[in-house]
Amino acid sequence: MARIGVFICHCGTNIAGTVNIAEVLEAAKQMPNVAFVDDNKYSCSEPGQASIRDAIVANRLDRVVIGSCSPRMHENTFRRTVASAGLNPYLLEIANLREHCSWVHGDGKETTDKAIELVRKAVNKATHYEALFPKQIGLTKRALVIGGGIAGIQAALDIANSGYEVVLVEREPSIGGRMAQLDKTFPTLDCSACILAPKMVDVGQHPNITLLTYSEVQKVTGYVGNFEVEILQKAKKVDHKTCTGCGTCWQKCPEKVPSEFEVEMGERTAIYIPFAQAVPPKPVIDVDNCRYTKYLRFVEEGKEGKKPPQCRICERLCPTGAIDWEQQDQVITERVGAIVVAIGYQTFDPSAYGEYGGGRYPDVVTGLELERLMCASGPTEGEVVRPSDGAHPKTVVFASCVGSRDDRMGRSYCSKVCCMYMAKHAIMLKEHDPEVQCYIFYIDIRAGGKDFEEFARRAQEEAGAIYLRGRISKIYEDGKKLIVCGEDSLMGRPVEIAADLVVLATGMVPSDGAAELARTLNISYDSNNFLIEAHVKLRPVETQTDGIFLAGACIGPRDIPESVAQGSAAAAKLATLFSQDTLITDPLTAVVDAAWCVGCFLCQEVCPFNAIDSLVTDTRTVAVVNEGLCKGCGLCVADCRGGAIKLRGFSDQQLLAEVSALWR
Amino acid sequence: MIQQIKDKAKELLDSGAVSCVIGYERASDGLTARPLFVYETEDVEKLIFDETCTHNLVKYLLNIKDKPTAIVVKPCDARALNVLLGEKQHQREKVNIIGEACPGVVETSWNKKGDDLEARCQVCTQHTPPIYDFLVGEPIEEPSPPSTFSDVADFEGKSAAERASFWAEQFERCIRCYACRNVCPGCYCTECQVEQVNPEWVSIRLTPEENLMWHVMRAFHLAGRCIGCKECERVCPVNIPLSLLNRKLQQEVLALFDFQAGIDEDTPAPLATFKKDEKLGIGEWHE
Amino acid sequence: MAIDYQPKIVGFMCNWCSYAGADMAGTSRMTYPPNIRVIRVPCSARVDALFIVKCFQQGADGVLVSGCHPGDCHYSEGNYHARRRFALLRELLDFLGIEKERFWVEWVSASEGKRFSRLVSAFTDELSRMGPRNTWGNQVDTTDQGQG
Amino acid sequence: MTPRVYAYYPGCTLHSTAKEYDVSARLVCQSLGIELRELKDWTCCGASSAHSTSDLLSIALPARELQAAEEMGLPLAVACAMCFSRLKFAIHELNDQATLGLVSDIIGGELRNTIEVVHLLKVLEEEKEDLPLKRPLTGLKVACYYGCLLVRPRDILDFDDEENPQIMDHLIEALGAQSIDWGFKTECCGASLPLTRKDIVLTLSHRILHQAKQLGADCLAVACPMCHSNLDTTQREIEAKYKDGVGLPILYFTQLVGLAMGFSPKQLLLNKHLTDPLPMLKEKELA
Repeated sequence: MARIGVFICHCGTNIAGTVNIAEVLEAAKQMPNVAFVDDNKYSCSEPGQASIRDAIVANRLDRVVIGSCSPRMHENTFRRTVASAGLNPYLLEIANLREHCSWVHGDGKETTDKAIELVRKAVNKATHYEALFPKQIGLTKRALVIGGGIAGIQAALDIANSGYEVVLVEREPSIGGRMAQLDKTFPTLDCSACILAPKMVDVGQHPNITLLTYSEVQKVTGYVGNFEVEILQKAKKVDHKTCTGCGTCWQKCPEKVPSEFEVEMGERTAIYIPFAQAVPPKPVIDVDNCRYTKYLRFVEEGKEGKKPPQCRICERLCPTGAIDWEQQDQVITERVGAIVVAIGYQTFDPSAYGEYGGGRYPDVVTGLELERLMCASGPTEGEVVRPSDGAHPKTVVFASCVGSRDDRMGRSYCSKVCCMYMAKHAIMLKEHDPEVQCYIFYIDIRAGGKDFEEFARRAQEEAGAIYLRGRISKIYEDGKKLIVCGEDSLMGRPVEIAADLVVLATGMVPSDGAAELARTLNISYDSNNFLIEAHVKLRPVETQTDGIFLAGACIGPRDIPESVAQGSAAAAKLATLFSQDTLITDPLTAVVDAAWCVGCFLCQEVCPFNAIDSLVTDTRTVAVVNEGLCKGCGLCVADCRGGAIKLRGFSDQQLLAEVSALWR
Repeated sequence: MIQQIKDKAKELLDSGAVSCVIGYERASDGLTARPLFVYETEDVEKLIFDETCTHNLVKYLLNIKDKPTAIVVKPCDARALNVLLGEKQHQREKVNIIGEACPGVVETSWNKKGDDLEARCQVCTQHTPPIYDFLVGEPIEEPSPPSTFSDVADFEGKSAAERASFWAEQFERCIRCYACRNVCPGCYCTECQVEQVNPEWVSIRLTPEENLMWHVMRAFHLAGRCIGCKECERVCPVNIPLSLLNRKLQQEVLALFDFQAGIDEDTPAPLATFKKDEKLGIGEWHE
Repeated sequence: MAIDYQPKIVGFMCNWCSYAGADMAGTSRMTYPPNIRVIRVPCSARVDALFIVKCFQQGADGVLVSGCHPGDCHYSEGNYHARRRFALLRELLDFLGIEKERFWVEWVSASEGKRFSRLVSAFTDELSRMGPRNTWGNQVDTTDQGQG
Repeated sequence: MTPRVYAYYPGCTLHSTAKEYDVSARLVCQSLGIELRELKDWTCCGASSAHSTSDLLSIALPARELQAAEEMGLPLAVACAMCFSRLKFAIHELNDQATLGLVSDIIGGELRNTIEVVHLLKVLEEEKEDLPLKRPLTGLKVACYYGCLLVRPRDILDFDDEENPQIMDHLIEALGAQSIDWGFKTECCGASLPLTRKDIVLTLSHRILHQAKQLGADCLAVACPMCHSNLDTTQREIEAKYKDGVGLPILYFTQLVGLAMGFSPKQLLLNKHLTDPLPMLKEKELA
């Protein structure tokens, strides 16, 4: 027989103002199992808590019901109070007499009646409470960072510098990401590579960082503190231990293919490093294009006809014999305690815009392509020329919001960086060639950021860029010119500009495979496939899955400083997690009664957190809850026909007790 | 046709492929059928199959999970088997399914054999088992589906008050013998919730409301799983039209989720999955 | 029907959105009829269909289940499952003589205090209009589940 | 395989200013064994005026044609882009039950809105693989011009890409000719403005002709009588106004198909155009 203590809080007049406390106390005395009742002016105050503490001890109470404000407000406070009296903190139930009663109903009998019912409901539930004990689980103080762009690099460095081991996974042959492709950065016009390269080198040399390039995360199991990650290491066909990165091989390789890094405006060889400052500075062999691997495939598949040449020049020239044709894809398994996802973005593919030529006109380029054209280390060594005929463009027109703020393309969001990079391009083009005249078709100039507005003005005032408010309706070729038709909505008249070069300010979209990775990690993503943070304002770098953090443009359009800040933020969150030696799990989880489980595994099908494992007993296979993964939502509990799963703190019995307490 | 079954049963037992064949034999009234468990080859001769074989034998399979067993199933029984396979109650490789192409069975009771097809057979649209290892007889051309839920529609014609009092009267009679549960292939919990005392979902008091609680529990636990064999109704000693509840849910599951239980073993059960964009008439209140 | 008829309402509110929404109604002092008794659950998907029937059996005139808006579920998918479960249950209850109007499943977010108070008011009005529900024969004498 | 029988709605222009379109269309279809059955008692589709005066009228007029086709129980083939557009819009509007009811009352008799409307361009394009070519149009550079009415708005007309349509190009290529890739396929030609704002028509038509000329086209292929008249009849004025020799024959795609299939210029009424195509065709030894 339980001994329940009921404590009613006046909350000054917040509750006492409309609820007759005396009546509630009287009624509470009559309730089953109630051994003690008392009231407080302010239960949450120190004296209030003290009186509750003393009453528990003095009256040997084994359950506590507090009628006060919402449990969302003070549940933890009062759990501590109860615990300080030597009682298990989970033997507390709160009746919400303020938010759900005194504040929302007038001064009158029915308000007090409701208060009494809420207390009886709580008492009934508390009767069925049992002591609960948090579990302690160990944690592996190693981190996995997915994505070697600036956000991932920052996160990896910060984590490594706080003394924890980091595994950094990048699917390209080098880290650096999009930032490495940029020429200058707004609004300071720093050379992008110059500020990025040192960080890349730090990553490559940091004793705490294991860098896995040319790799992809394949499978993730486990839970916070104890993830097991399968990483696919694609075959590089080059032994990076012996390779010195001397460069002979990629200088001599005869097979030329379009370079991904140069947005296919330049070429690379089949054995290659994507760009000069690559980290690691060691090549991989692109087996789809390498002549020898093509030959090997040809022979293997026993094809008829002329065999491809058995080139192998790289192998012959390599001074350290680092070429390894035997090397195969392999799966690496890593145990980590937390994961940072920083898989970044890619630019929108504008071919969907038929009115801009849908990719038919060589001299209609994207912002990223222009970056490469302007970059001193780019395919034209920084000489800005028309892809079609190599001529120097004098009139350049920009189209903003290509794949942004355009419902037709299913992209209603603003990509945030385009306004600024168009301004940057206008300024840079003027620097490259004073004769250049830029026209920028814009919807709005979004320059919200430190020194951004000034920068946009500079584009107009110093670089003389002409901003036209309106969308481009059509682009067509007229001889060597591109005729750009659009509307100047401020002048209210159509305009036509004969341009030499048109730049499409393509927006940011999530990287290929973002959704797949999200599913692998069991984190959520939105309709655009951007990853979703735990709370858009208050938990911007966390996810709903404990131990998995986010950073950078994979969450949504971000510029470089934001991505860096988020990389650091994620690292800090992760370090906070790692600062504990064990993790305390919330005991309010589901638990399976093996005796009642029939092993239909409906629970496994419905669980959003893959928290149900199967356990083979002597006779049967039954479900068992992984308390590290269980979030205590109770979905499986309600779906279990056999009533074999119980949700601690919200068991069928406890909830039924609440229901049956009503309207007595 | 019967010979086919006998031969198959014999072959399976002799080869040791199965330790038991579950089928039908003639009941002692010489008229109706009853379940038969064949362990010895000589008993194979007792096997029958005809329009009197109404029972759904799949239920018995639950008791012999571990040993390889062969079972004679009608199309409806096969659907039940599919449900159980989907719910991991059997390992497919341990069950040898002797499927019967079935034109329908007739109303029978002790010493009585009607001429008309059972109601469920009159609306049946599946005359060849959706799953089997060995098919007895030729696959039967499926008739075009009639409107199978007229009974449900008729009942919905009544007013809410009429509906409530109708069930009140029905459940007044219920004696909670649980025959409906025990015969149902979908009911196999180790301890049925209705008999659990902690929590006590249903009190043992035989009031219409407590009884209703039980019957809702039964019907809802079968939502999206009931294959409409109507065994529950057949065995009810006080003739409560139990399957009406199941059929209502069958109809809704079909209408809302376009799902029929037992058609295959892989399609996820309707309550085990969802579509993000479906509305289902839920959450539509606006100020 | 008696003028002073007061419908009895049970509300199952998910802890993360709807219960918080109800709290919000409180903090912003948005009044609504006192007929509802809120039971706090972690997620609308925690609510077993049988709880609803139990409520009616215990004498409730209406039941309101409320969770996060689709897509906002704290557990990412709970309310989607709840939606399916209760869409079916609603039909079954109606079939048993408990009109659909007596069982509402509505989404309320943590910020929608106003929506919550209006929702409860609307529900209460609806139930007052409908009057006492159809019972299944005699009302049970409700023993106290509290004697655990 | 496309249907071989269509209900056929020529529309007003094909019986008057665009006779050559009608004649060539019928010739080609006939010899391909595609039967065009002209609607009985057809009326104007509403053209460019109805929808600017009364929405209802602009639906009711084409609805009569749809009704007539329903009675014949045949898909409705249309040659005029304007008619095509109006009919498609009508179908779209009539998907709304209320509108359907209203309109059926207005036109009298039953209207089910079940008819599929197809443009002849699509019909012939689907035949392109097996056209009996007697005189392939080798060496002929054609600028395919679709105009607005055929493709916009895409979600209602559902014909081809509104920015860079391909159907006519594919057909023309199939004839052995070369279709040029250009950006003016769906630019406006001035539409119904020649009587009210000739200047606009001249400007717009000039841009189109200029481009085509620039890219070395020998002629334009069109599928719309209105486009045809704008581009064909204005050429002298344009040349005068812009001092720009843009003279280009404007031919209906059906005429080009006919030409390739070996019909004589006379049969195809090639002589009816203001800009005479014959000299150009003779020079290319295509006539």
